[in-house]
This record gives sequence, structure tokens and C-alpha cells, in this order.
Amino acid sequence: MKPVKRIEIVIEEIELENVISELDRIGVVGYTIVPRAGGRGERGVRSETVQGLGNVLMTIACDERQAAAVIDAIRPILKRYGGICLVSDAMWVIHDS
Amino acid sequence: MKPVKRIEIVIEEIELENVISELDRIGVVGYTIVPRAGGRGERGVRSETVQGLGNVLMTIACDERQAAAVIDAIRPILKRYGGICLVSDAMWVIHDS
Amino acid sequence: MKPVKRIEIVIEEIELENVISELDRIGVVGYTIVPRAGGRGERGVRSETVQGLGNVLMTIACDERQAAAVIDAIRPILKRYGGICLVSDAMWVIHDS
Amino acid sequence: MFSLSNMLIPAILFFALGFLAQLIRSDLKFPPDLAKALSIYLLVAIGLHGGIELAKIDAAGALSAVAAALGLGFGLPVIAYAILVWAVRLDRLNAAAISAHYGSVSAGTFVTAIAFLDSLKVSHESYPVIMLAIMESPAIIIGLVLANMARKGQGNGHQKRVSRELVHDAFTNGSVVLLLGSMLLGAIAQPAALDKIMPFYDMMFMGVLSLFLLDMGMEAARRIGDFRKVGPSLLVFGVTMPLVGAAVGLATGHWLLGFGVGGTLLVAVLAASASYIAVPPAMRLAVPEASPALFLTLSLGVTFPFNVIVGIPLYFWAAQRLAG
Amino acid sequence: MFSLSNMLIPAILFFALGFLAQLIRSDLKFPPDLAKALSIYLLVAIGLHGGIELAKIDAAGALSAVAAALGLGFGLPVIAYAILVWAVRLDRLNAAAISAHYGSVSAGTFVTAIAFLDSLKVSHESYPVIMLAIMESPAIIIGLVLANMARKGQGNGHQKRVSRELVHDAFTNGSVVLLLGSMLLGAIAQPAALDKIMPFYDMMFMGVLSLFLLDMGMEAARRIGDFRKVGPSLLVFGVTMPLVGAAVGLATGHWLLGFGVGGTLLVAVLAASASYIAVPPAMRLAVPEASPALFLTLSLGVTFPFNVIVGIPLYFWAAQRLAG
Amino acid sequence: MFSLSNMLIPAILFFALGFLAQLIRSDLKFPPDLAKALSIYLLVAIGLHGGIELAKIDAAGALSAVAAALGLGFGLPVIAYAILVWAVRLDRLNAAAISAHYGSVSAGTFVTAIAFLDSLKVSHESYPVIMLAIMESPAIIIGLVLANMARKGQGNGHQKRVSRELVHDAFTNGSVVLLLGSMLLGAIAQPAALDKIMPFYDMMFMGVLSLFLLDMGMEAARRIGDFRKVGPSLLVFGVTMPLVGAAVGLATGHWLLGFGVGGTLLVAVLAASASYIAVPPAMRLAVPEASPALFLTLSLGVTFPFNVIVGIPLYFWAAQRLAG
Ligand SMILES: Nc1ncnc2c1ncn2[C@@H]1O[C@H](COP(=O)(O)O)[C@@H](O)[C@H]1O
Ligand SMILES: Nc1ncnc2c1ncn2[C@@H]1O[C@H](COP(=O)(O)O)[C@@H](O)[C@H]1O
Ligand SMILES: Nc1ncnc2c1ncn2[C@@H]1O[C@H](COP(=O)(O)O)[C@@H](O)[C@H]1O
Ligand code: NA
Ligand code: NA
Ligand code: NA
Repeated sequence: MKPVKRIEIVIEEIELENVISELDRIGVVGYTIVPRAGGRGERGVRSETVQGLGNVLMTIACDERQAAAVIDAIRPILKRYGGICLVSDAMWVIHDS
Repeated sequence: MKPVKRIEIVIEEIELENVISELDRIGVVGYTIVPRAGGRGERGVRSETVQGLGNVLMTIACDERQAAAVIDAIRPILKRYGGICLVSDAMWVIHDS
Repeated sequence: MKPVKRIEIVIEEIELENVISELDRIGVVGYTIVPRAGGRGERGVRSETVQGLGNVLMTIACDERQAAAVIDAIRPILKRYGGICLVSDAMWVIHDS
Repeated sequence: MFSLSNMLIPAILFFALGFLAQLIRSDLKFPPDLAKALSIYLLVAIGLHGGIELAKIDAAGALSAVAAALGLGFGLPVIAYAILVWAVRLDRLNAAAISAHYGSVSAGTFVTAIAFLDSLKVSHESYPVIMLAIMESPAIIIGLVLANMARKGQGNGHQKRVSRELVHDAFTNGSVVLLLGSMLLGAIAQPAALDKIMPFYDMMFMGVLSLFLLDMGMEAARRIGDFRKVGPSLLVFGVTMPLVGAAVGLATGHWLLGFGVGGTLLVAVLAASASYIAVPPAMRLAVPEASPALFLTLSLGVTFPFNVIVGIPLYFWAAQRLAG
Repeated sequence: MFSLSNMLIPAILFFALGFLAQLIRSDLKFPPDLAKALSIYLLVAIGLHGGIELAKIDAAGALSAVAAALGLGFGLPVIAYAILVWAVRLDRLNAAAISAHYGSVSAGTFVTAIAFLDSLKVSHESYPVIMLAIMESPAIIIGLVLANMARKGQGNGHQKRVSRELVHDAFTNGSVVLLLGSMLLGAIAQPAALDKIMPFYDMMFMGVLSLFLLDMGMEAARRIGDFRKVGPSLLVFGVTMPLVGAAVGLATGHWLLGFGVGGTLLVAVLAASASYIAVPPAMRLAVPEASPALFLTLSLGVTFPFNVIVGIPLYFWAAQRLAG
Repeated sequence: MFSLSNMLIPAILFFALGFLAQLIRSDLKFPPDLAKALSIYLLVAIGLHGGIELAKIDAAGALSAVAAALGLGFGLPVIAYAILVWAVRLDRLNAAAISAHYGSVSAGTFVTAIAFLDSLKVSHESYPVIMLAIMESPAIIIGLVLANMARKGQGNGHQKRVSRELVHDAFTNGSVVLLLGSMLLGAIAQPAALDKIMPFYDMMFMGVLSLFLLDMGMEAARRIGDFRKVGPSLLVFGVTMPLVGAAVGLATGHWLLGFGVGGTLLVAVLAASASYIAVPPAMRLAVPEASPALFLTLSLGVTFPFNVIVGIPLYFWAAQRLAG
């Protein structure tokens, strides 16, 4: 097991492509996406409808250095489009250890 | 970044409205909902079917004081209808900091 | 409230039955499943399509001893089929306490 | 009594196929939204057809059908509750929750009965559709009342709020709104304009039903694993209660309402069938102490297959002897 | 002017049923994927029908329809923006986002208008379908331009990238691709082979529309809670802007394009309606500063019901006076 | 050889539209459940049609078709494996997984071929539908055997359990159950009652296929990004293997089974096509070492479009020369 940062991001589905291209730039390969999430925040209620303005929940496990880069990259997006980003500690059960 | 409590609640979809009105009472604005979750617990297997008895996964980031209020409000609901509530620590990457 | 381990597993949907039967063997009753997740990892992009090769996100709250057993059981599956497993600490708001 | 070929109507065969697929542990799965979409379609189609017929009939007949539906909706759960508490010796809260299911109806069973009548070219009155729409509500309310009586005095503030919610729910739940709403719509819409939408609700009806029953067959078979939890005496209840209900329904249809063979069969099916779509969530809210494994397994895993495979032909035979 | 019976076409009744279901707080809910599936079907069906008709008509007529659509698509948002900024005194970014919605069109309203014409057996030109497909794009682009002007000079690198994305999006968003693609397909496919697929897109059309409008009725009513946020002057905008648009559309359809009553009504509806499917995500990307509660409530909660229930019969009456 | 107008059947055009939509990076997306629903419908419809036809034909013919299907299902993966290992020099585990896909069939391609024949008004035997249902299973089993051979001796306890699961899966996976089940259903159900459900499965068939292919076009184009990973020699395999399969299929259909042009084309298509629905999850379980990017890109991104656009007309031309 390896200590990692667990980054949890909630953003609008339409912003997803943007965030992934930031991850690519930073060199973070792995992430998990749960689509069709709803929620409420400063910008009111959001839910999956035919307008497709739902949220996605993205989870990224990465080392501390990468986490810092991800946070820096995500901050302006959150500022502009809303959403949240939580960071916590976790142990990663690595495949080969 | 700001330290917050990360509350994770799994309840039945039909209970969601109830929980949200408790949050409103407490003054917690933000939450994220992942619908159509399944699971197993003391009350057996639950899954999304045409009967609509599936679970939802709700995540709430809030400060410690609010977290205590949420937990107090959620406890009788969990007792009555089942479900779980986990609380952990996280850092919130705030939009404007 | 009771301190527990929060295990978060991302695996392919087709592996789910396997993992559940391991949990049964160990005696872990409770889990939550979020279906239709997507993601990217060492084995490339995965998403829910008509081929049904999507991921599921499974969350398990259990005590430390059970967590160790779950991790041991899950490791060979992760090795063989890919996916991730993160372990973190949480407080469980128990129904009757 | 009835020939095997009666069984070979596609609706029943599709149900059997789904059941079998699950028994052999096939990985066949319907997306949950598909089943919901199919049931929305079926409810609207039933409602529209009922409404179009209703526009043609007299109010007096409709009124007595409504009265009969209310009688069945309030009466059957009481019978079921009595059997469960005194004969099966089940605790009162589970008994209340299960009773509500048997007072309500299964639209899937109802539609299968219509397919059955169609395959025999037997016509039927249109009143039973109104009854179908009406019987959901009283059953939910009586289930709530029985549960509150079982708890007697324990009713706290929370309890009262839930009760209020549920009475509201009894009249506004999705199935009721779709059935009553589209019935009204079918009755008042311009006939010429309705003709434009009816091909969708007519020609596809039996086909959509076939897919719906395929999925319901899988759902029913999934419940078999819970048979052990339910226990032998409840399983017996799951096949005798529909017989009791059918007897009451046959009597109501034939003597009270004066229906022909088709209509009498449909009333019998309304009385014999148990809800597995609208009532489970309502009872989950109303009686959280009750086990969904019990009420779902009984309504979906026992009574539904029993009615589809054994019940409908049996009640039909009885309806023929009575009204034929 | 127009009789009540005009209102009793099933399309409008289904919308009303959905609206009502939500008002009485029914738990009726459509799976979100069902609404998406229905809208895919409707767009393809509209496109195919348009394409089949287009194959028969002359290029000159098509060209002037395209020109008119571009004119409306670029012009209406400017009018809307002017009203919002000078009369409603809304901030420029929200005004830009809302304007884009009113330059674009609501396929649901358009199809309801076709159902309306059908119920009265009034024929219509086929050009408006091309206009429907074309009007999405200019509205998105002009919305972007207005927002960039409002921000003037603030456009940084990120802004430029978003703009590039959005211009791309304006021509490739799902609705545009489905409409234009299936229109082309309907125009070039072998007629004999098309005959095999058209029953699916013909006979089910009005039925699918009925379910779609049932869901849209619920969606619209869900927005009512946000009326307070929107405020009275914007609510007034939500019913006057369609009237302004309809007037422009009536003039365009009758005088510029020389259409009959049916075609003129459809052009009025194109101009009067506001997008609630393709434009909201585009404006969310383009003008994140703008509030979705405002633009969605206006387009879906105010203008859509207004057009469906009051607008279409009113514009029809006007079209009759002009072109009848 | 064949005129361009053959290409202009809507099925192929819809596939092309989806492909194009993805190429221009449109945000058009089908809800995943919609694609699943459409494929359930298509499989049931194919099965029912096959079953109705089968009820009319002789058992001897059916038996030889079954034998031919088993021959193809077991034989083609061996050919594919040999080519992959010796010519393409791929590792044995990836080769095993890919081979299984080519032994199985693509229902989407099969149905497109039927649409193609329909558009030319060429009739076809009904045996190929049975073959379609049968060919899934042997391919999965042979894929498993090849993978176990490749691993030789490494088979541990876990491996054995997976093998048992997979043999079970080979006969009970969703596609097989739907096809075989509805075929049986079509053969034994009361014809009069079947007539009530067939409008749903008849009239909508080509329309549903059009939407399904629209989505599959997008899916196929999404795989283009993985072409680099696949490499040139595998890409060549993706277009030559269908040719090899088609040759085997043409010979089987014409000489072994004595089919006409239509039936021979369909057997060729069965042999030439590669599964992209049932086999991928099975191979993911059976050979987790193999890369889904390889087998999915080949079956869905290369062979499927090749067959739909080039293959079907080409095999048809060959079938005409043989059997015409
Ligand atoms: N405190 C919170 N806890 C959990 N999720 C939140 C919170 N605040 C916002 N969110 C999520 O982030 C989305 C966008 O938030 P906002 O931009 O503040 O409207 C919301 O729809 C929620 O899904
Ligand atoms: N130990 C656990 N870990 C994760 N989720 C759980 C656990 N126990 C219960 N759950 C979730 O909570 C739901 C209700 O639990 P219960 O009321 O115990 O049946 C289950 O269906 C699971 O989704
Ligand atoms: N670093 C990561 N963070 C979050 N999720 C991951 C990570 N790596 C892998 N995953 C998830 O695990 C799945 C399988 O990973 P892999 O086996 O590495 O391809 C991916 O599709 C992701 O959903
Ligand atoms: Na009943
Ligand atoms: Na407009
Ligand atoms: Na093949």
C-alpha cells in the first residue's frame, strides 16, 4: 500500500473534457468518472435532464506532487464554472505490492 | 484550501426529500447526489428496478459545526429507514483562495 | 460514532460478482455500488457502452480486521483484471449510538 | 377447462422466457430505465383506451364501477390483514404492508388478461380500466391506517408528517396520475386528433407488453432466492390470497356489476393481483419496519407469476361458468 | 378567434397533464434517458420528413428559406438583447445568454404546431423544417459575440479557446447534426428503401410527441419555483418576446417567403420559440457568468408553455388573417 | 458490379451519419441504455421472425444449418488464430481473444444485410437466423480453449473456475438467450396471438435499425483514435479476415447448404462479421491479459464499418455470381 492523495471533483458534464485535457497536460493518467450526478451549491440545483446540465463526480488518486498540480489547474475552472474539489488522504492498494 | 468534514450518506431514494429538508433547516446549501446506486446492508440487497427502491449516494462538504448538526438530523432517519453515514476529513479547494 | 475503514474499489462491472462472493466469504455484509462509472487507467479508457465494459464504484465500510481481509482478497483480482482500491479512515455514524 | 394452447399466448411466453433466463442465470439484463419507460407507455395506453371507451358510456355504469373499486380497494386489504395476522400469525406491521399490496392491483397482470381475452376474441367492458386507476389509492391509505393501528399511540410528530405525505401520495403517485390523466385525456380530446396518436398506443401495445413481461419474468425469478426468508406459510398466502381475491372479484363483476365474461374476468384479475410498482415505495415510507423482501417477494415473485400462468385461465374458466 | 376545441389536441393536453402532475407534486418522473431518446427520435423524424419533401422542391425556394432563417437567427437575439438591456435593465452577460435562446428555436414547440395544423387539416410548406435546422447555429454564435462584447477586452487566452470551441459547437451540436443529417438522408436515400423505415417515423410520431410533451410539461412546471428569482420584468419579457418574435416571423413567412397559412404559422413559431435543449449547454459554456436559473426558467418555464397553450392558436389566427 | 445506389439504403446512410457526427466531434451522444434497448428489440425481432419461418420448414434443413453454424463457429476462430500468430506475429493471448470475436457474429451487420436484400427485393432463406443464434457459443468456447492452450499449464484453481463460468456464459449470455428464446417463442406461440404483437416487431424494425446503426456509427468512429495502438498489420487483418470469412461463408452457403443468393449472402455475412456485443465481455473475463483496445477496435472500428460499407455489396456480388 502506498499513501496517495484522493481528489474528488464535482463539475458540470460539459466541463469534463476541459478537466481531462488539464490532467493530460499534467501527466495524470488515472481517473474515475461517475456521470449523471445531481446536486446543489452556490449556483442552485443541478440535475440531469434533457438539457444535459448535470454534474459528474470525478475521483483521482495520485501522489502529492501531482495533486498540487491538479489543484492549481482545476482552481480557475472551478472559479469560472462552479463545482467543488475535495482532497483527502488514502492508501492505494497497488496491483503489484 | 480549508479543512472540512466530508459526509457521505447512502439512503433510499424515497428518503431523499426528507434529508434535503433537514439540510435546509440546518442551513447546509451544498450537496452532491449520485442516483441509481445499489447496495447491501442489514436490510438485504437493494437495487434500482422498476419498483424504484434504489439507493442514492449523497456527499456533503461542510464545516465541523454544521457536520454535527447534519449527523444529529440524519441519525433518526437512518434508524428508521436504514442506510449509512460516514464522516471523514478533507481539504476543500475553495474557489476563491 | 465508530472509526472504520472506508474501502473504495473501482472494477469492471463483469468482475462485480466475483468481488461480492469474496466479501461473502470474508463475512462483509455491507457495501454500496454505483454502476455505470467510466474512467481511465493503465488499461486505457473505459466507458459504459452497449458492450457493457463499464466500471462500477464500490464503497465498503468495515472494521480494520475485515478491511485487511478484503484487501488481501481483492489484490489478485486487481492484478488480473485491473482497477483500483483506495483505503481511508472514516467515522461511521451508527444507527443506534 | 382450458386447453394448453391458451397458455401459448406470446405475453405469457415472454414472461416465461424472462423467468427461465434468470433461472439459468443468464447475464441478460434490461436497463432499469427501459422497464420504467415501458411501464409509462403501458399505463398511458391503458388510460387512453379506457378514456375513449368511457366517452361513449353512461355515467351511472361508471359510478357503480367506481363504487365497486373503492369497495374492493378498502375491503381486500382488510381481508388480507385478517388472514395474515390470525392464520399466518405474521406481525402486524408486516401484515399491514403486505395487505396494502393485495388491495391494489398489478397493471402488468391486468394487461396480460386483456391480451388473453384478445387471443380468444372475447370482448370486455371498459369499466374495469377505471377501476384499475382507482384501486391504487384506497389500498395505500388502508395500509397506512392498519400500520398506524398496529403501532397504536406510538404515532409521534414524524409519524403524522409521514401520514400526511402518504395520503397525498396515494392520490398523486405516478401510476394513478398517468392512468387517470390519460383516461381523462382520452375522454375529452378531439377524436380526429386522437386518431393521430392512437397508432402509437394501439399497434405497439402488445409488443411493448411482450418486452415488459420479459423483464418482469426476470424480476419475478430474481425473487426466488428470497423464498426461504418468506417461509412456507407466507408462500401459501401468496397463492391463496389471489384465489380469495378472485372469488370476491368474480362475485363483484358478475352479480354486483353485471359484467359479461370478459369484464368479470378483468374484475377478478384486479382483485386477485397485487401491486408491485406503486405500492412498494409507498409502504417502504409508511411502514419502514416492514421487510421489502417479504412484500416484494410475495407480490412479484409469487402472486404475479401465479396469476399470469395459473390464475388468468382459471378465473376465466370461472367467469365463463358464471357469466358465459 | 379560435374555439376551445383547438386546445383539445392531445399534444397540448399531454403537456398540460405533465404540468399538472408536477403542480400537484406527483412523484411521476420520466427517466432522463427516456426524454433524450424521445428527442432523438423526434429530431430524426422531423429531419427525414423535411428531407423527403425537400427532394421534391426547387432550390430557389430553399435558398430564400435559408436566407430568412439566417436573418431571423442573427436578428432576433439582437432585438432580445436590446429589450433586455434597455427595457428590462438586465446585466449584459445574462442578457447575452438569454438572447441566444430566443434566436434559436424549440423543436418541441415546432412539432406541437405541426400537430396543431394536422388536427385542423391545414397543410404547410416544407421549407420551415430547413429553417428549424439552420436557426440553432447563428443564435449560438451571436450569443457568444454579444457576451464577448459585454466583457470587452477581458477576453484572455481561455476566452479565445472557448470561443473557438463554441463556433465549432454551433455547427456540430447534436440537434443540428441530427436535423441536418437526417434531412440530407431523407433527400438522397433510395425512396423504396426509405419506405421501409418511414412507418417507424410516421406512425409513431404523434404518439412519441405526446410522451415527450408530457415530460416537458413536468420540466416546465418544475421551473415555477424559480419564478421569484426571475422577477416580474423578466417574466413579462418571457411572454412579450415570443409575441415580438411571432410578429417578425409572421411578416417573414407571409411577405418575405410568401407562404400559406400553415407555413406562415410555422415561421412565426420558429421566431417566437426559445431553445431549451441545444442552447442552454452552449450558453453555460460561453457565458458561465450567466445564471441558468434565468435562461432555463424563461425558455422552458415561461415561453414554452405560453407558446404551446396561448401562442400557437394566436399566431394561427394571425396567420389566417394575413394569408388565409 | 454494384451501383452506388445500393449504398444509399437508409441503414448504411445512418451508420455513415453517426460515423461522420463523431468525426466532426459533434457532441451528439446516445444514452447508453437507449443502445441497449434498441439491441434487445432487434434481437427479439430477429428471433421471432426466424421462429415464425422455422415453424414452416423441415427439420432436416434446420439440422444441416445448425451443423454448418457449429462448423463455422469452431473453425473460423482457428483460422483467425493461425493468421494472427503466424502472419501478424501477435502474442497468443491477444490472438485468442481476437479470434473468438471473428468466430462469432455481428447481429448489426446481419440485420444491415437483411435491409440490403430487402431494398433489392431479394428473398432469403430463414435458416441463417438459427445460425446467427448458434454461432455465438462455439466462438466463446474456442476462444477460451485457445487462451488456455496459450497459457499451457498455468491454469490454476481460479482459472478453472473462470472456465466453468465461461462455458456457462457461452450458452446463456443475453444475446443467445434472446435470439434462441424468441425464436422458440415464434415457433410455438399461437399464430393468431402472435399477429397481435408482430406489428411492433415488423413495422418498427427498419426504423429501430436506423437508430441503432446511427449509434454504432458513432461507436465505430470513436475507435479510430485507437488505430495507432492497433498497428498496421492488425489493421490489415481487420479487413482481410472478413474477406477470408466471407469466402468460407459463401462456399458454405452455396455448396454445403444449397442456399439461393439471399441465403448465401447472409451466411457470408455471418462468417465475415465479428461480434462486438456478446464476445467482448466474455473475452475480458476469459483473457484479461488481452487488450480490449485491440479486439474492440478491430471488431467495431475496422471490420464492422468495412462489412457494412464495402463487404455486404461485395459479398452480394459474389453470391450472385455463385448462386444467381
Ligand atoms: N458543500 C458541498 N458539498 C457537496 N457538494 C457540493 C457542495 N457545494 C457544491 N457542491 C456540488 O458542486 C456543484 C456545483 O456547485 P456550485 O458551483 O457551488 O453551484 C453542485 O451542484 C454540487 O453537486
Ligand atoms: N458497511 C457498509 N458499507 C457500505 N455501504 C453500506 C454498508 N452498510 C450498508 N450500506 C449501504 O446502505 C444501504 C442500506 O443499508 P441497510 O439499511 O443496513 O440495509 C445498503 O443498501 C448499502 O448501500
Ligand atoms: N489513479 C486513478 N485514480 C482514479 N481512478 C483510477 C486510477 N487508476 C485507475 N482508475 C480506475 O480504475 C479503472 C481501471 O484501471 P486500470 O486497470 O489501471 O486501467 C480505470 O478505468 C479507472 O476508473
Ligand atoms: Na388486488
Ligand atoms: Na426563436
Ligand atoms: Na464471424
